Amino acid sequence: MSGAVFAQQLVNGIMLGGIYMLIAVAFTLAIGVLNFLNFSIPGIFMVGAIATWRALENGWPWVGAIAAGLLAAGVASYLVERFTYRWMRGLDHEIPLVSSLGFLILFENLVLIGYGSDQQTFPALMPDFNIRVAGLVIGTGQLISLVLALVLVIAASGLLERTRIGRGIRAVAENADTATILGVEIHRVVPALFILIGLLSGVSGILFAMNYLQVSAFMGHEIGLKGIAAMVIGGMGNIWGAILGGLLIGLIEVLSIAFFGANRADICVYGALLLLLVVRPEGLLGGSAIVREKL
Amino acid sequence: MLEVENLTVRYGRITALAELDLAVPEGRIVTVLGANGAGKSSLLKALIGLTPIAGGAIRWKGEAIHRRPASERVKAGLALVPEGRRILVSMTVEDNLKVGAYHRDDPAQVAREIDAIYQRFPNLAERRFQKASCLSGGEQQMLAVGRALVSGSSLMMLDEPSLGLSPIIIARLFELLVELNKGGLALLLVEQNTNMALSVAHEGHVLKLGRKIAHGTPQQLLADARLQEAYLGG
Amino acid sequence: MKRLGTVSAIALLGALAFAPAVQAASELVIGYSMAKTGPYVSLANSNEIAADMAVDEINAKGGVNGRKIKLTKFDTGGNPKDASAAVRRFAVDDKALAIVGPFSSSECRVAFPDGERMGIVQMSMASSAPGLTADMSYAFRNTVDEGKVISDVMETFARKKIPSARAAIAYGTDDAVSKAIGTGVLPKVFEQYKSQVVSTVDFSVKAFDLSPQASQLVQAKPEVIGFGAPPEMAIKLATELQRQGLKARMIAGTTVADPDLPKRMAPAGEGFTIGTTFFRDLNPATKAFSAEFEKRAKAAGLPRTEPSQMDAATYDIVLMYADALAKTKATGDDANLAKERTAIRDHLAKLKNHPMLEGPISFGANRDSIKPIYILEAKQAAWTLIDTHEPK
Amino acid sequence: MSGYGEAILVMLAINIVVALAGYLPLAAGQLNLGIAGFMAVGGYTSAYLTSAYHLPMGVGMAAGAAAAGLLGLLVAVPVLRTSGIYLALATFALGQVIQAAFLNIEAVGAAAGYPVKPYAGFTVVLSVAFGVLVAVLLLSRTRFALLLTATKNDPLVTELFGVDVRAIRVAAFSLGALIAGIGGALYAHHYSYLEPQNFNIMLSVYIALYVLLGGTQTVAGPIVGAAFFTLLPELLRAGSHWRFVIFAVLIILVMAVRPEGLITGALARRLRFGKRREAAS
Repeated sequence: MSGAVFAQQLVNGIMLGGIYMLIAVAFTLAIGVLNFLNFSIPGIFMVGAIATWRALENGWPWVGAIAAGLLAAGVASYLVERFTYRWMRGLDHEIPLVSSLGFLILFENLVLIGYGSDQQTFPALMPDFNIRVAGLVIGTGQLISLVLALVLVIAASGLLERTRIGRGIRAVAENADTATILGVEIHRVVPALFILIGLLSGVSGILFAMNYLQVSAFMGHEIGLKGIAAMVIGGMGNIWGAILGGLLIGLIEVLSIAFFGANRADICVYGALLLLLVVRPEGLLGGSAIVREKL
Repeated sequence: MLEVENLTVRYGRITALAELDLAVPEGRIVTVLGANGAGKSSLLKALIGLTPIAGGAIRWKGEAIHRRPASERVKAGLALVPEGRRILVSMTVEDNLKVGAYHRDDPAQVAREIDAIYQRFPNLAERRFQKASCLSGGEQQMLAVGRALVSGSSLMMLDEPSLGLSPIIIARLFELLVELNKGGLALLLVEQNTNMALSVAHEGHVLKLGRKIAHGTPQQLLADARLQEAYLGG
Repeated sequence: MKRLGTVSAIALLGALAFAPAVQAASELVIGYSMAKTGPYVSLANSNEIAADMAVDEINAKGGVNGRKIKLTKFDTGGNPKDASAAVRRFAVDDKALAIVGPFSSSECRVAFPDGERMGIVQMSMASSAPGLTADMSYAFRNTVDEGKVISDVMETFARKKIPSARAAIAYGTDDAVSKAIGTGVLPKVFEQYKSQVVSTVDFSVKAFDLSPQASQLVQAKPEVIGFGAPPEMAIKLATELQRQGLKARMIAGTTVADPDLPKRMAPAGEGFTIGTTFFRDLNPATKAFSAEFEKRAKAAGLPRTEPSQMDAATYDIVLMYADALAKTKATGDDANLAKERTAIRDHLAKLKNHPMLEGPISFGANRDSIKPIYILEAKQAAWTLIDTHEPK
Repeated sequence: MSGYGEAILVMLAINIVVALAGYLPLAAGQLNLGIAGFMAVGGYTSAYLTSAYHLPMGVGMAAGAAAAGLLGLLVAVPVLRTSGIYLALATFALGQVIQAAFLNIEAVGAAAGYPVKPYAGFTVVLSVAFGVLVAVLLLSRTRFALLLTATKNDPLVTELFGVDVRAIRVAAFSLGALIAGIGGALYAHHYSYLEPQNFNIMLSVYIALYVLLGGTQTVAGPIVGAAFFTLLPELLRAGSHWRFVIFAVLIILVMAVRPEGLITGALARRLRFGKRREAAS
């Protein structure tokens, strides 16, 4: 492989990592605060993208369509909170997992009925959505995702560190009872967090659709699984870890495809995940996670 | 100020607290005594709203509050220093204090009060940006009390505050409680350390297996055989 | 006692739900294994329209042997286990004479051995994985060998002098058909037509990001890229190649024969050339079929109204069955069922240049169909016919 | 019996076997999200030995079960150092790696899949499944079952009673893997074809759902869960393509109303008590 191709592959990997980041952050917030492996996230990711696509098909302007997608994702995530987490707080962590999977099946099949299983073409924002520098092709959409992911994570981190609701979320994350006696309104903080998770997933889905010009009922599956891997590698509950994990998974995937072929990519990605879980379960940045004790 | 009437708390089929009457007048220190399993912690959890009640009423400044969520009770002026302190160890000392002031809308005033707490406890001030997990047991208790203070409460409820602390620290803690009370704060003190509690309280209640068996001033209680009985289980 | 009542009620409910469908004796039953739910729903939903069209036409003309044809349908959801259940239901419960479907290769792999054990003909409209019908006798496919199709595409390139000296291969590794095309078919075809393979890339058919593969292709600068994977992946690769700035002509076999593909990949797909077994504007018959299909698809509210190669193949399967039922004088009576099913098989296996909607159809030694291949090129978001290869 | 009924019973039997494979580790508090991987190991081993070396089907199945159990044992030792959600994720990764590995093994056809010659019909599948069920039921009446629950509820206290909690966990995990191997072998020999794509993460997730929805407290739980997931979509066939939507809503509702699963220990006791009462009267 020549240097130029290798450089392009590095760019490809980092850009792909940018896509994984946001979904990894959504997973990490659900796990870190609520101890909840929320399997509905890939579904919410898809709902956000599909709603945006539908709105565009109906002739809505871009801004309106994106707003519609975000709204749909937020509402979907709120529904998940209402019917899974709220009813099962304090039970084994596997239990809301089952219901969140129920929601994944529900969202996917509703979309399947509405729009079929075909991949639908998502309209391009502009004809050539790319930057070309020194022979390298960088997707503008992916670059935006990368930057936006970083900005959103810095914002989310600031929100958690410096604001009242952020402190409330962290208090709930460590101990819901203690948070309650300190006057934290769990019945407000948790739905707010779910809506935040929904919005992050929705943004991620919309950015995905813009970059790859496609939406489909099952679009969340692969990226959801990689997002989980990214979250774990970075350290569950740590949003900076999700960033690092997203980048690493993107790079491992692209480079293993380039060097060993697509057949081996999954072995490399999930092999790395398995190895990490055995050697250092807390993840690369696990030491400074939102909360560790209870996992 | 706080009036409890006929309060009953159940966990499944087990009755933890049966038809309890109790009052904490403004500015007073009331202590609740009893052995393990007497229902003391259940009482405080029911008062703050962590445990649902099975019967009776809780009135705060004349208003029934037992159907309100914990967050509203804290906002109304109740604060609990829970058993075992329950410091949020993943957060900094400063953040712990800020979570204590969670529902307050006057950041400037809160900042002043936090500064006052730092002046009172220089140990905490030194470690304000460190994780609370690095504090000693005594420092954690001070932090828990400080956290309850910045909530702007007018009644502080403490669940076994002396547990696991050295005698010197216990003495300092009770000095502090008396001082706070002189400043107008009412206290509801749940203790196993009977002597310490009665030395500062204005009145006391004795619980045994979820029922009140005695009530009176410290002098009356110290003379009362039922107090011994509550602990000896006779 | 109460519990006993509940248990028997549940048992009764179960028995009712799983009881064989009762049929009128006067009809000839054909099973139809379809995928109304699951990953193939869009492709398979429209097959149902074509199958119903064929049945309606036959019955409008008075049916077969004085009896109406009845299509009993079973939704497999694209799931092999359900395709197996479908065979059992058609063969044992519905007393079907033959089975239309199943749809995908994965389903065929499980359902074909079942059909073999039960002695009932199945004919797939979409499965094109190589070698699926070997060692069988009741398993038919109205699909053609991908090697023949792609070789015909290259033959057309040679005839029309379309440059193809530098070739690349791009294929899906985790799908049987795609991998067979990428590792078996394409290298052989390119060698046969003296095209030098300058790069080979593979990808997962579930992948959404093909940037690493595209980067490798861009580096190799091929003139033609042989492609083996489902249509979705063709769109992704074409889009990504355009993004990274490579202009090369992609070629593929029947795996990507989606009528809407040029529209869906426009403008990246310009010049994409495929071989397929159906073209809507070929002749009055195909035009009439397409018009009627469009009408029904619109009425059913389907997103795609133009018939695909699979729709035409399904239509032809039903018509071939009707023909076989007539020629073998099938009655569908219980006593002769096994014999009649085998007679249908023997009749179909001998079919030679039988005139059908798709063109003259024969079955080869392995009961895969042999029929004309139409070479289509994507031009301005639509397929245009550039060449036809009649079966030799 | 109707052909369709037989087909559904076979599906149910295989699903009950794999549900039991998920149940054993879950009873000890371990969520295994890689069961499809162990199924693949069992299925491919048996298929390869019977097809390439012409071993009898019984031997192949036993070897498949042993291979899956052995792999379970091998990975249990390092993987069970983690717990809770980490374990679930480690097994998820393991399942993905196994699936990807079979995509690369040309000896068993890689992506093209592998045809399986010896055929396990209705009777064979149901007998083997019944055997597995009886074995797990017998196991559930031993001290081992008690230790599983104790390990789940309070590993520290259990350890204090002198129980080797780690050994119990490893045993539960490996036994589950072994049973998954049997399930995979049944699948291979009944459906006559193996593809790596069959053994994907969603299969593992569904198996975990069988157990969690049915309940992890008794052996009846996974059976009821497997029946729910196998029969309900069939009963909902009339709903056509809405059936999976209805199915999803039912999952959410069931978990909302009975978060501990359909069959809890208390319910099972009440049923058993009721039976005794009926017998007495």
